[in-house]
Amino acid sequence: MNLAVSIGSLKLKNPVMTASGTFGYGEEYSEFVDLNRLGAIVVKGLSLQRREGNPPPRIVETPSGMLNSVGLQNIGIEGFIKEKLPFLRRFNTPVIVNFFGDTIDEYVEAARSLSSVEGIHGLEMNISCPNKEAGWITFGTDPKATCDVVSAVRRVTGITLIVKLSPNVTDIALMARVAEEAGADAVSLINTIAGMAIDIKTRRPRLANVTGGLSGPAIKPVALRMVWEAYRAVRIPIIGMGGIMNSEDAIEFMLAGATGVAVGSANFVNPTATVDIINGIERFMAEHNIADIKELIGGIVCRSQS
Amino acid sequence: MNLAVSIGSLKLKNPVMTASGTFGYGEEYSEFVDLNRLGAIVVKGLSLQRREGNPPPRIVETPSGMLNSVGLQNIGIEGFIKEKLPFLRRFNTPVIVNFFGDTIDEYVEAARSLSSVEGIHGLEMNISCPNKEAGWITFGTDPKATCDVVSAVRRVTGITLIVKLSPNVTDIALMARVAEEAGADAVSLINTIAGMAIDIKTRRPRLANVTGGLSGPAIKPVALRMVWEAYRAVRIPIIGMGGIMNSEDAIEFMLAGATGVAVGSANFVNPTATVDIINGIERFMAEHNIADIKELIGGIVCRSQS
Amino acid sequence: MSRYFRAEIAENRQLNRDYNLLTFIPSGGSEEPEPGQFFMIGRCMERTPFRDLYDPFLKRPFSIFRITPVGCQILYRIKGKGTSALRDAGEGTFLDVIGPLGNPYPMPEGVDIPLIVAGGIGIASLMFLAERLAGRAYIFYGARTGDELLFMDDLRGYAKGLFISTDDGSIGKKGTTLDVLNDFLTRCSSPVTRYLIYACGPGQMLKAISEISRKRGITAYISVEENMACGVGACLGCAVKTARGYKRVCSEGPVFDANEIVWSDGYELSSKHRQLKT
Amino acid sequence: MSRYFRAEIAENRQLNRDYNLLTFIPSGGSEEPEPGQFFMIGRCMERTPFRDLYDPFLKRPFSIFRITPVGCQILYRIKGKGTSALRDAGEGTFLDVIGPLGNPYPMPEGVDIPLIVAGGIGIASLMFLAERLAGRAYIFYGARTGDELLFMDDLRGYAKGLFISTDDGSIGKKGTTLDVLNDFLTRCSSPVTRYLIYACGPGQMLKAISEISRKRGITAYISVEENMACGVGACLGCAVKTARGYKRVCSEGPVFDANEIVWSDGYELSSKHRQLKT
Ligand SMILES: Cc1cc2nc3c(=O)[nH]c(=O)nc-3n(C[C@H](O)[C@H](O)[C@H](O)COP(=O)(O)OP(=O)(O)OC[C@H]3O[C@@H](n4cnc5c(N)ncnc54)[C@H](O)[C@@H]3O)c2cc1C
Ligand SMILES: Cc1cc2nc3c(=O)[nH]c(=O)nc-3n(C[C@H](O)[C@H](O)[C@H](O)COP(=O)(O)OP(=O)(O)OC[C@H]3O[C@@H](n4cnc5c(N)ncnc54)[C@H](O)[C@@H]3O)c2cc1C
Ligand SMILES: Cc1cc2nc3c(=O)[nH]c(=O)nc-3n(C[C@H](O)[C@H](O)[C@H](O)COP(=O)(O)O)c2cc1C
Ligand SMILES: Cc1cc2nc3c(=O)[nH]c(=O)nc-3n(C[C@H](O)[C@H](O)[C@H](O)COP(=O)(O)O)c2cc1C
Ligand code: FES
Ligand code: FES
Repeated sequence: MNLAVSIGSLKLKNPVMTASGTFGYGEEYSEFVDLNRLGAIVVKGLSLQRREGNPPPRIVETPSGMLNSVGLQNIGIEGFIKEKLPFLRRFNTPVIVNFFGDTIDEYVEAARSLSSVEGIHGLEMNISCPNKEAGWITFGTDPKATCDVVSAVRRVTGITLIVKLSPNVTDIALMARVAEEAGADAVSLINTIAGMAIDIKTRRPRLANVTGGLSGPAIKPVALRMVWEAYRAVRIPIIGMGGIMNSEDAIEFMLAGATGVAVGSANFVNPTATVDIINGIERFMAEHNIADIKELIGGIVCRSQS
Repeated sequence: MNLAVSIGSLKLKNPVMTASGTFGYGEEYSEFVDLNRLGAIVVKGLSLQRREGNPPPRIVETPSGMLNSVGLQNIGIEGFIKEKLPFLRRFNTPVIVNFFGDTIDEYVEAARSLSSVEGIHGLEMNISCPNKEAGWITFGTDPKATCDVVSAVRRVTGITLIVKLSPNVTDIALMARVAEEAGADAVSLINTIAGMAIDIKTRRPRLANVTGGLSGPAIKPVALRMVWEAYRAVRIPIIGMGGIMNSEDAIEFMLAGATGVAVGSANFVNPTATVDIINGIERFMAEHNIADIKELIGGIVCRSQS
Repeated sequence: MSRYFRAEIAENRQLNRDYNLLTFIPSGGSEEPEPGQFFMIGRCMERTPFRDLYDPFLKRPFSIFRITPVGCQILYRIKGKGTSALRDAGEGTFLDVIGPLGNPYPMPEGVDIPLIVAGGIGIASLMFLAERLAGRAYIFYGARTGDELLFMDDLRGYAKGLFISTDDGSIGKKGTTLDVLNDFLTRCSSPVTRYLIYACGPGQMLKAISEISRKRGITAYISVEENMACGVGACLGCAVKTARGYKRVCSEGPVFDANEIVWSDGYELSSKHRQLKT
Repeated sequence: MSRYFRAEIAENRQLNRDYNLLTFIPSGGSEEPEPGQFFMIGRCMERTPFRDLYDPFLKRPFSIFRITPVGCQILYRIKGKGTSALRDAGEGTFLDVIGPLGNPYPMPEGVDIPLIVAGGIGIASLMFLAERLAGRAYIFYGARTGDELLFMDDLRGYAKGLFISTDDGSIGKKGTTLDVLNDFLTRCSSPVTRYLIYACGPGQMLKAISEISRKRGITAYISVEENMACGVGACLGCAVKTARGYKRVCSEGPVFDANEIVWSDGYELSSKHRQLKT
């Protein structure tokens, strides 16, 4: 039974990775999960300088989901390489670093400083976080800006480059195509959907930042649709995420066209979600005599049977 | 205690209306709800000719929500006026007709034939249904197309014109502004968010139409954020909807900037949702000595307290 | 007497691994359901443990199984999360119920000889009819295995003739209800006998019934299923294809003349959705 | 011994309208919790009635209240949908639990005289400490009204001195624990006595404690609350502002030195969010 998949030049032992920002720097969950079993570890989004992030409250639960406005708090690339990476090097699981910047130069800077570090196997560009200033969001929502920033980063890095797409766009297929043409090795989607909540007693937003990003099972139908649309638009592999709670969900994303899947908020509800999902996929493949997991990718049956 | 609000030239006794397509033609729920209590009745979307709609299955439940691909099945404008309107005329509640077309001419045709009919008090243009052909969706997702179709309809109708916006766009504030500039008396949002679901056993989409529209509490945080963004962009009234299940939800939308609220999927779960919400709002106003409901509109406190 | 009422669970008895029999007491009474009608049943959201919890979201449709001195009964199969949650709702739990909904089975005329054909959980919608037609109807009841067969004594009591079958032959004749029905019709048909079929069960069985109905010229009423949101005709979600276009199972159905239904595998995808890849 | 385990509810006792005492038995045992630590508790999603139901979605943090021969106890106040659902979870229901999490209250040194200050539900996090410091600590416990005061006998047993207060004066002194604490400190302070405050309660009370701590130069450890998603330091959702920047309540806390906390009403909105209208 073969679960291995490839993302760019990365060979993953299975398609299950962690979604950036929901698995810390790996260490936090190493007590619950054997990190060696994961397809890949995607760490919390990093920037050149460390970031303080947004004021609290940063989390609010919503029906079958949650809003967060963490605001990209992180310890900075240098801090990560010094304090966190050594631990991750102990495992034979590819480490993918999610990163972002406020300007194209910052993106390029960051990519450069991450590309030739031992123990960093791939990069995921976050151009889609809905928690930042309006001027910033346009990276992920404007095709031209996306093309520019991805091309610029592509020029300075040779390692696997994943572009993480924003769901807050009119045409996800177009954005995926733009990323592909700009040189991305893969696209990952979806990031959180911008949302908000209000406390009617205090009349105040439940998040100090007013708006935040919606994640969890609530957004799964939207994420699945976007993966399917992207799949029909590009030839590079897709990493699907958004509300994946169990192996059935993961398989649904692969049938829609995902080569890899990322587990996000599910980690909070079930710290062993990632391995549970890997085990579940293996069970499913055994039950349905699926020899190679690649058979599932894009396997949705949409042809008329009549 | 005053619950009355105005939408264009319409005076509503309270802000609570029904969301198109979730309340049939009014008749279906008249056994459970005293239609005279409603702020307005918005009926299922109509087109010039009757429509068959999409093949089944058309409904699939999702976590805290549902997908539908009814596909705008309707009995046609003529059929509505003949068979359904006479019943609705018996109530002293404004009737707002939701309508759509495949071309600008069809929109104009439809608007014209609806504008001078006794018992039809307002129009809601659906330019945002995600269940139709790609060529069609651009009405609601392309600013230029939106401007054209709304302006054209505005020219031929004098009665209150509400433009229903699609959430499947990058910038909802822009779309709201375009509708306003094109002459809309109000905007209503949000329509359903495009989504899908797959049965991993059969590998088939759970909806015969593959994709459908997501509604229910799952999308409430997204809807609320979009209402708030639209509120800060336009001066015309906003009708907010998306996952409103109870009076707290309705008040949340009003605090975000909605002048009116529409109850959709909640009707399915609780046929008396609309009146329960009206009663709940009255209770809330009494408890908090709010004399006029207009005090709530846009009442969110976003100013720093420090 | 409203068709939307709160009900209290009087009993929620497990019959076997997959089937539960639930008895609920409508507070403030309810309309008298007729055989073939159904209820939309959901958790009462005004009270814990379900206050403001929206997963599962929609109500679930269940046929009226029987009326007892205690209250209304539904027989349900544990399928997914809704019925799983329902199974765990104990006595005294409150439900919100809409109904009775839909059209009942048309009653036979004097000369008709009713044939009741139930496949598996299909019995849930036909038991009440069998009771009504006690002593008149031939009952054909089948399941995969013997221990899935329920209420045999009652059926024996109601039936003029009872024909049992199981796929594995553990009880009754080995085979499907359709085989047994066909045998019967072949043996016991004459120019003068006028049969009337009532059927509920898996889609494939209903499809076969409509063929039998057409071939043998016997009227057949079948109860069909579709996913539902509102149950009252408002959402147009429960469409089924008929000779006269799409009809709403909740309103024009759930009972249809078998010949009206246009059978398909329910996946006539518009060409736009054919995949580009593979 | 994993910090993520399945637990069975041994008892879920209602103490009064708003408070429940829940005892759970970790299957396969769990680490010994220390006073001040907490658990993230959610419904077991592998079994009905909660299988694959995602509302409520997140686990809820609860302090270790006490350890009994039967199992671990938490004392919880019914607040919203999560605790409402928990209240209705009966004996034998399975929970999924992460913990013990966070840092315990630092133990006092020999010379320290511990003062335990609990406001309302704050007692949930301090009872276990009171037990540890039996005979050593002065306990200040207050609530809105008398019938919200819980476990008075136990507290009397543990306390070197017990000071009760209620807002309405129905039991103990009329006023807040802070009034009583201030009186005490004014009366019983001397250059030689070294007090050490442990406090848990409403935000406003904790803020006041930190002022008392600063003004009187008494070290105060407080347990603070923030909304949490993961509970293990991964999501950065539980940030609280401190002199050294944002810290994670679940990891650097929940117990902090009162002087570290930078108090705000938690709504320092970035200017971009000031409203354009009104
Ligand atoms: C008119 C009518 C009468 C019915 N009577 C009975 C009965 O008496 N006893 C019984 O056991 N079952 C009956 N069913 C089927 C029953 O409604 C489904 O088994 C049930 O809704 C499954 O819910 P679930 O959450 O357990 O399954 P899930 O698969 O988790 O349900 C997911 C969604 O699909 C819908 N769904 C799934 N299967 C069906 C189905 N077969 N028909 C309609 N909707 C479905 C659910 O309502 C829900 O919205 C009836 C269906 C209809 C339409
Ligand atoms: C470290 C820690 C220890 C705690 N110990 C206890 C205890 O021993 N007993 C007790 O009764 N309560 C305790 N609380 C508070 C308790 O977690 C909340 O009352 C509970 O989460 C409310 O959940 P709900 O669904 O009923 O309320 P809802 O308002 O419906 O919850 C909505 C969301 O907000 C979060 N939330 C709401 N209030 C709080 C709060 N005060 N703190 C953190 N998150 C909150 C919930 O976790 C949930 O994610 C503790 C909180 C923290 C942070
Ligand atoms: C608390 C939190 C923090 C996140 N931080 C990041 C981040 O730093 N960079 C990023 O690209 N995505 C981030 N995300 C988005 C997730 O990686 C993922 O795309 C999203 O949550 C959808 O998946 P889910 O529904 O499984 O959580 C974050 C999500 C959450 C909930
Ligand atoms: C079954 C169904 C049918 C709908 N039909 C229409 C329609 O015909 N025209 C329209 O503008 N919106 C239609 N909608 C969208 C709703 O009016 C509403 O915008 C959406 O459901 C969000 O609100 P809710 O979450 O409260 O349901 C439909 C929604 C549902 C669930
Ligand atoms: S279920 Fe809504 S129309 Fe039938
Ligand atoms: S709750 Fe996730 S970091 Fe504290």
